[in-house]
Parts: sequence; C-alpha cells; structure tokens
Amino acid sequence: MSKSVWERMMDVDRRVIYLLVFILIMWPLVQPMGLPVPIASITKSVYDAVEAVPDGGMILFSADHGFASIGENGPQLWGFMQQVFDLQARKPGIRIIFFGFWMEGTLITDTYLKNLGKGRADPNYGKTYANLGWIPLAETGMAVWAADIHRTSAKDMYGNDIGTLPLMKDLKTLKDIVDKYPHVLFITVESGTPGLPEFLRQWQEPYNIRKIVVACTAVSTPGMMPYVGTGQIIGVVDGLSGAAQYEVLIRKPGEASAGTDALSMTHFLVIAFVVIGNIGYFAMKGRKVS
Amino acid sequence: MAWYKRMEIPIAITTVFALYMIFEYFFNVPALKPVTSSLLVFVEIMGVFALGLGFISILMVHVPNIRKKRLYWPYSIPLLILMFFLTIIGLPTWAPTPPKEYGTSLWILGYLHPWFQFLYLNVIVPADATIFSLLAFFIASAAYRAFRARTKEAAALLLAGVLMLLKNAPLGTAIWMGFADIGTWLIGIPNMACMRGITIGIALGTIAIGIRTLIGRETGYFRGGG
Amino acid sequence: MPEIEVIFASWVAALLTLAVFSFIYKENPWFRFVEHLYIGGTIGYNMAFNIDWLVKNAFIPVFVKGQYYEYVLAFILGLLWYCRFSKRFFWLWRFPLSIMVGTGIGLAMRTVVMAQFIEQIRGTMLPLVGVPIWDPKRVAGSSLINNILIILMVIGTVSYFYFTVERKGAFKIGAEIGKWTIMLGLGAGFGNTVMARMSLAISRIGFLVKPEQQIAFLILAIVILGTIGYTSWTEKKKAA
Amino acid sequence: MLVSGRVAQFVMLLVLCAAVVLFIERARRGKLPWIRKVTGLDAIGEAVGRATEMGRPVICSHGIATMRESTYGPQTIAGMAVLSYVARLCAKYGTRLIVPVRQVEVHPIACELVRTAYVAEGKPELYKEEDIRFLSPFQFGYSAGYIGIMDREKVAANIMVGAYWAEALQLCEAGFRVGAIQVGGTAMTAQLPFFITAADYCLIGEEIYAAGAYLSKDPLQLGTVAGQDIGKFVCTALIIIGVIVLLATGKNWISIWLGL
Repeated sequence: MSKSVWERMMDVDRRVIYLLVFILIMWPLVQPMGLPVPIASITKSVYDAVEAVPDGGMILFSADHGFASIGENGPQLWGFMQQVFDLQARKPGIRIIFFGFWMEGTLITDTYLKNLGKGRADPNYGKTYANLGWIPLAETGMAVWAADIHRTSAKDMYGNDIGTLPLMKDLKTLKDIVDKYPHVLFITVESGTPGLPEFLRQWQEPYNIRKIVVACTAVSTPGMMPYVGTGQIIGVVDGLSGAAQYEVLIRKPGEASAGTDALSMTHFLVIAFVVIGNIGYFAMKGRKVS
Repeated sequence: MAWYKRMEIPIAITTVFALYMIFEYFFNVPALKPVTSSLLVFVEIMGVFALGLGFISILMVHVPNIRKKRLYWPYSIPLLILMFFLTIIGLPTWAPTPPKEYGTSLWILGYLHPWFQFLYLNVIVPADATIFSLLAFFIASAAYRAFRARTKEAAALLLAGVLMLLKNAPLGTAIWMGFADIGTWLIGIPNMACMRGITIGIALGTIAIGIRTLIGRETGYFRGGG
Repeated sequence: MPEIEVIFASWVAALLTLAVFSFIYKENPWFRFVEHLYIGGTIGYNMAFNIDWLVKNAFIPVFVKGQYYEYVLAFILGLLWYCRFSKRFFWLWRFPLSIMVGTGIGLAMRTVVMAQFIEQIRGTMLPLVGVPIWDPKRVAGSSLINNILIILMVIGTVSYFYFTVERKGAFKIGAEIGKWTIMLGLGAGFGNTVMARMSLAISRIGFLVKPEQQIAFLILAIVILGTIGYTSWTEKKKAA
Repeated sequence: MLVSGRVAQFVMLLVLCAAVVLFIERARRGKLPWIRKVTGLDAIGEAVGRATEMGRPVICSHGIATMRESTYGPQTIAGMAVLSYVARLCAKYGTRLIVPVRQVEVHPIACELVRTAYVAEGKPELYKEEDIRFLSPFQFGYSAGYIGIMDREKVAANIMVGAYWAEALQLCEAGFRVGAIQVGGTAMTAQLPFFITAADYCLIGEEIYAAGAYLSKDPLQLGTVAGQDIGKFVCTALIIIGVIVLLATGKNWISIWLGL
C-alpha cells in the first residue's frame, strides 16, 4: 500500500532535509541573493560606540574565542578590526592594544592583522598599536595582567620585549592606561568562559572601565542581555546575523553578509519543514477520527 | 583482605580533601593559600599522568583488532599511525639554536614542529570543525521531528522554537520587526526563568551527591553495583 | 601558482570535510576512515601537548631549577594510576583518583551555593513598585509584568521537581506553571541555537566553495559519492 | 575567621547539608520518604530489556567531563551511578554493554564499576574491557567515535546521563537513526532543549543527581533526595520573603544579607 500525501508529509526522509540544508547553504554562498539585513538597535549602538572614540583615545581589543566558533566570531572580529584601523587612519591619535585570554583567539587575531597588512613587519607596530598575544590563567590572568602588564605579558605576540615597544613602555598597569587615556573603549569578541562576566568582575569594577562592547555567539547572547539592561555594556553584536549587520554598518560586505542569505534560507527551511510536518500530522489525526 | 586494600581508605581520602577545600574557601587562613595552589597543580599533574592510560587502552583495543583481523580492522591502522606519529614528533626536543619565530625559549616545543603543525591545521582542525558542523543538519531534522503539536505542551515548545527562528533569521525581522521583540522576550523571560529554576535544583542536587560521596554511599563512585 | 604544499593541504582538508559530511547520508568507509584518523590524531595531539605542559610546568621547575620539590609526590601519585594493570598492586590506583575526586567535590560544594543557589535567588527578588507596568522599548527589561512572570516562573520551575511531595493544591499549580515555563524556555533555547549551528555549516561549506577550492570539491564529491553508491549497491546485491 | 562576603554562603551550605543529613538519619531509622516516579529512570530498564529481546547491544555513557571539575564533576558521578545500574541489568540479561569514554582518568573507574557489576551478578566472564572504550580526549573526536560505534554496532538502547555539550544532539540524532531507545539526562542547561526534543526520555537537571539513589533503592541515598526538597522550600520561601520585604521597605534586605 502506498503512502498518502499526508503520511509522506509527516515522514519526510531525513536525507531530503539534509540535502536541502546543504543546497540552501551552498547556493547563496556561490550566488549571493542580497536578502535584506535589518539593523538591530543593539548592533547600531556598538557601531556608534566604536565610532565615538575620539582622537587620543585607547581601544583595548580582546579575542576570547576558539577555532570551533570561528564561523560566528571570525566575521565579528574581522569587522571590528577593519573598523578600528579605519578609525585610526581618520583619527591618528587613537591607540590600540590587542590581546586575548583564549590562545586560539590570539592566533586568529594575528592572521587577520596579517590580512590587513599589519603586524610584525609594519613600521607602525609598537607605536600606534601592539599585539600582546595570549594571556594565560583565565580570570586570575585578568586580575594579574591588570595589576602588572609587564610581568604577565613580558613578551608580545612576536617575542619582542614589551618594554621595547614605545606604546607599551610607560603602560605598566591597567590603571596607567586608564589614567593616560581619557577615553578607553574595550572590545571583546567571545564565546564562553573566560568572558564578559570575568571582565566585569576583574576590570570594570576595580578600574572603572565603563565603555565595553561585546560580540558573541548567538548561544551566549541571552546571557549578555542583563548587562545591557543595567548599562554595564553598551551593546552586543549577536552571532552571525549581528556580524552581517555590522558589515552593513561599516560598509564592507564580507563573509557574514554572504552567510546571512544562507542563514535566512536555512531558518525558513526549518520552519517550512515544521509546518509541513504539522499539516501532515493534523490531517492524519482528522482522518483517524473520521 | 588486607586493611590497606579496603575501600574505606580512598573514600576517607576523598572526604578529607573535599572538607579541606571547603574549609579553605570559607575560613581566612593565609597559611593555607600556597598549600591550596600547590594542591591544584598537584591534581593537574596527576591528571596529566593519567594520559598514558588512554594510550594503553587504545592499544589494547586496536592492536588485537589488527592482529585478529576483526571486522573493520584496516581502519585501526591509520589511527595507530597518526597517534604514534603525532606523539613522537610532538615530544619536546632540545634545539641548540631555536628558530626565531618560536620565541627565545630554549625548549623548542614539539608541537611547533612544521609537520605537527601541518597535520594539526589540515587534519585535526578541518575534521573537528566539520564534525561540529554536522549539527546544522541534525538540528534541522530534530526540529522537523520534534516540533509537532501532539499535545498542548508540545505546541508551546513548537511555538517558542519557531518564533525564535523568525527572530534570528535576518529575513524574519525584515518581514516584521516585531519578531525581534518577541524573540528577545522569550529568551529574556521564560528561557531565563526556566534555566534559573533548573539551576537552583542543580545546586541542591550537587550538594546531595556531594554528601553521598563524602559518606561513601554514592553508587557512582567506588561503590558500583553494590 | 601556489606552492605544492598549499595545494596538497587544501585537498586534504577538502577531502576530510567531505568525508565527514558524507556521514549525513549514511555511515560509510570514508567517514570511518576519517573518524579513525581523527581519533588517532587527537590522541597524539593531546599526548604531545600535555607532555609539553608537564615538562615545562613540572619537570623543569623541579629537576632543572630545583623549585617545588613537593611536586615529586605528585609524580609518584601519578604513576600509581598504572598499578591498575598489576594484579598485586591493583588497589593503589584508587589513591590518585580519590585525591582528584575529593578536590573536585570540594570545589563543587564550595562554589555551588553562591553561584547556583544564592545568586539565582537574589536575581529573582525583583521589585514590584517603581517599575513601569510594561516597557515597550525594552521588552525583556524590568517591568511589572515581566517581574511578576519571572518570580512565578522560577518558583514554578523549582516546584516542578519536588520528589517527595505529591502534586496537590499549591504544588499542583506550581508544577503546572513550571511545566509551561520549561516548555516555552526550552523551545526558545532550541530555536536560538539553530543560528549558531547553521553558522558552523556555513563556514565549512563556505570553505568548500571558495574559488580556489571548487575543483577539489567537485572531484572529491564525485569520488566519494561514487564509492558510497558502489558500496551500497554491492551490499544490496549481497543481501539479495 | 570566616572570609567576609562568604558568611551567608557558609550558613546556607550548612543549612542545606543539615537538611540532607537529617533525612539520612530519618532513613537510617527506617522512615523512608515517598518518592514520585521519574519516568526517565524507569525507562532505562525497559530500554535494556528491549535491547536484550532484539539481541543488540546497549550503549551507556556518562558525559564528557572529568570528575574533578567543580560544576561538571558531580554530573559525571551521577552518570556513573546510572552506568553501574545499567551494567548490572546487562550482566543479568547477558546483553552486551558498550561504554564510550572521553576522559582518561574516568576510564579506570568506568571499567571498575562495570566489572564489579558483572561480578555481583555472578558473570565475570561476560565482562570485556575492550568494550569500555576510551575514544578521544577531543570533544568531537569522542562524538565521531560514538556515532560511528552506534551505527556500526546497531545499538538498541542509548543511555546518556552526565555533562554533555554540543555533542548531545549529534548523539541523539545518530541514535535515532539506528532506531535505539534513548534516555538522555544532563544538568547542562544549554543542552536540555536537545535532550527533551530528540531523546525518548529526558532527565532534567537535578533528576540526574537523584538517579543513583532512585535506582539503587538504598534507603540512605533516598534520604538525600528528600533533603533536596527542603532546599527547594528554603529557596521558594526566600524568594517570596525577599519580594515582600522589598515591597514593604523599598530595600532588598534579604539580598543584602545573602551577600554578607
């Protein structure tokens, strides 16, 4: 006996679903469709906060994520990095310090610096920006680093003595940074622990760093919302869709923008299958009763 | 059985160390601070020593596999080869003149060996990321299968799930901005409250299981089957 | 012309990616191969990394620099694990384990009360006056409706799990609220995770369809699909 | 002396421990509490029974955490308690049991528990150490190995209790594919949505901690479960009093005291 349409709707072979997911991800990546990307206010406030850094301000840039979440965190990091260097080109007094409390995150930062033509070989390295690399020991590391930068990050990412970098020479503690630069913005791109709660405990309260923006994976966003509510952080770039919005804001469409089409398509595919399954289910139920 | 082989001794050790950790946290005894940090490194070192157990266990499964030509035995070969290869070239070795990019440390780290790096970046990382990404397919089929309004409760689950999908898809919020608000509310209120309620229960469960372990009655620890 | 090494690397990575993806069709020799290769690789990787950690953080301080002599005790205790394989000294392996579990249980019991109990309770004692009845600008922010809902939902979820109290009267109402909260909350949690998981696949498939990768992708996809098709065909024939 | 900021925690810990100990004492004197049915735990026996009928193996895992991590370690212990029960059932029925392991230091204890169970059922010859498989220290190496085993061995029951991260859904879907009855339980709140939707039976949060007591029927262990309920009373009462005090005085005194 062959199956009725309703039964088929209720019992779609999972391979069909898998194949459609694969196609709907691949197709927009090859042939972008340019579906609309509405900007959430929470993303816009992050963008505005970065743009608002004045000439002579300081940006602390922490990459706290691993390779596993690079699909989401990678475009976020890339967006921020393009923006801060653009900003520095417009306002030459801005100084940037890169570091990270996850080892893999700092490797990714380094790759992106290279892609931007920055990093070790750049003559400006050490003068207008520095890359301190990985700081171990998670939350303890945050506390120790803030109290004594030159001991915890004795060498930068490239093995230079941190004291030889003109930018870092006089910045011995986080307090020095806060005292020397009136406007300190802290950017963290993160996917877990250690992450924002640790920064709030170790840095925000003791050193009074008020301007914090966060980019995180969609799974961690709900955990960030309370801090936005209390004003402890300015805003959140939420997962891949947040990264895509950010690319629209900085007018540099990239990986995330290409990915959003795929994101929209697959989400609607899942919804479509849920609807199909339920139609089939209710039709069958109606039949059984009659 | 000799007295020193009795199960009570390890259990007593467990209890002593657990009580020490609790005491050290709540009572301000400065002399204990270095002891505790040493103890934590101790535990870390002992954990690392256990690694060889895994290695041996793998050998115990896969060497007989190959020798007795069990089903799927050929697959044990690449496993063993890569395992030995990475372990051996990854061992720290002494380099009199370390390459500059490895920093100035005299110990050139085995895992910075170019072959090791090559295998890590081109075998382990892509395989890891791709196995992780299988979840994209699985989550779609799981949603199709599970989001079905069989009961009122299942309908609530379905509704919340679909509304979240509409919030997260850029196209969803492009259709109606309200989806963003609904999604934010669902995550901010019911999801948070549910997680909080469950977390409170988990705290109580942890204490109960802790006490059972301390008095040596926990089935999951040493007392198995008994 | 890129270096031969780069091309080789990208083919290897593409092969592994496709072989893993082939699992979604069915379990097959390609997946089995990658699974085993990967497991071997991760164990080797882990061994190398941890031995390095041990050398740098324990052996060098003790044997080269002459600090922290107490770690020698940890080395001895660590070696006791291997008594597991001896008939005579079998019982000794329980000592390192009992120290480890003891510290772990202690750590759990001392932190769980604040983080998972008191903080959660404090977060639920929400104000019912001095907040707007409903804040349309911040739908999940503090408002009278939300606060009442949170208080009820948290208490409800907690009471859903009572083990020794029968669900009657107030407990029944509580458990009922709890049930609906759990359903809404977990449904939302499920839906919210879809984006993260899709992003993973987007990044992997994005890797495959990069212009320089497309040839490898097409050729390897044909090879893998071909072999899977062939093996399932022969299996079917055998079965028939 | 007591560290400031930890006084209230300490008092609370003592109160909660006292509640548990009180009920252990009551149980020792023979006053057993009534305990509601936990469907997920009752389903384990059914799942093993079905596997026996079909002549296919059972796979039982205890999560991917070690036993020494503060929040996850206890979940592993809870998973071990379930493993011990499953091992006894499997020994009794002569069903093959496969245990995938991620953490090396947990591997020996898993072996020990399963062996003890087989000995206790009088069938030590059925115990095979190569079925307690250490897979990989990597999360997804473990997961790949696990789903591979399930597919190749055609397991009929998949019992997962412990701390799981992202692999939770992979295991559930792969298990569904081979038609296994699945019981999933975890206290990782982020993974609960997947266990509750994709597994046949789900143990939510604290239910896994009660598993050892529930399955062993040991009165002393059951007493601790009753103690947990006292904690829930305390929590509910504190929330209600806190809200009322806040409403009456405009200041959250209870919260301030709890932070002492």
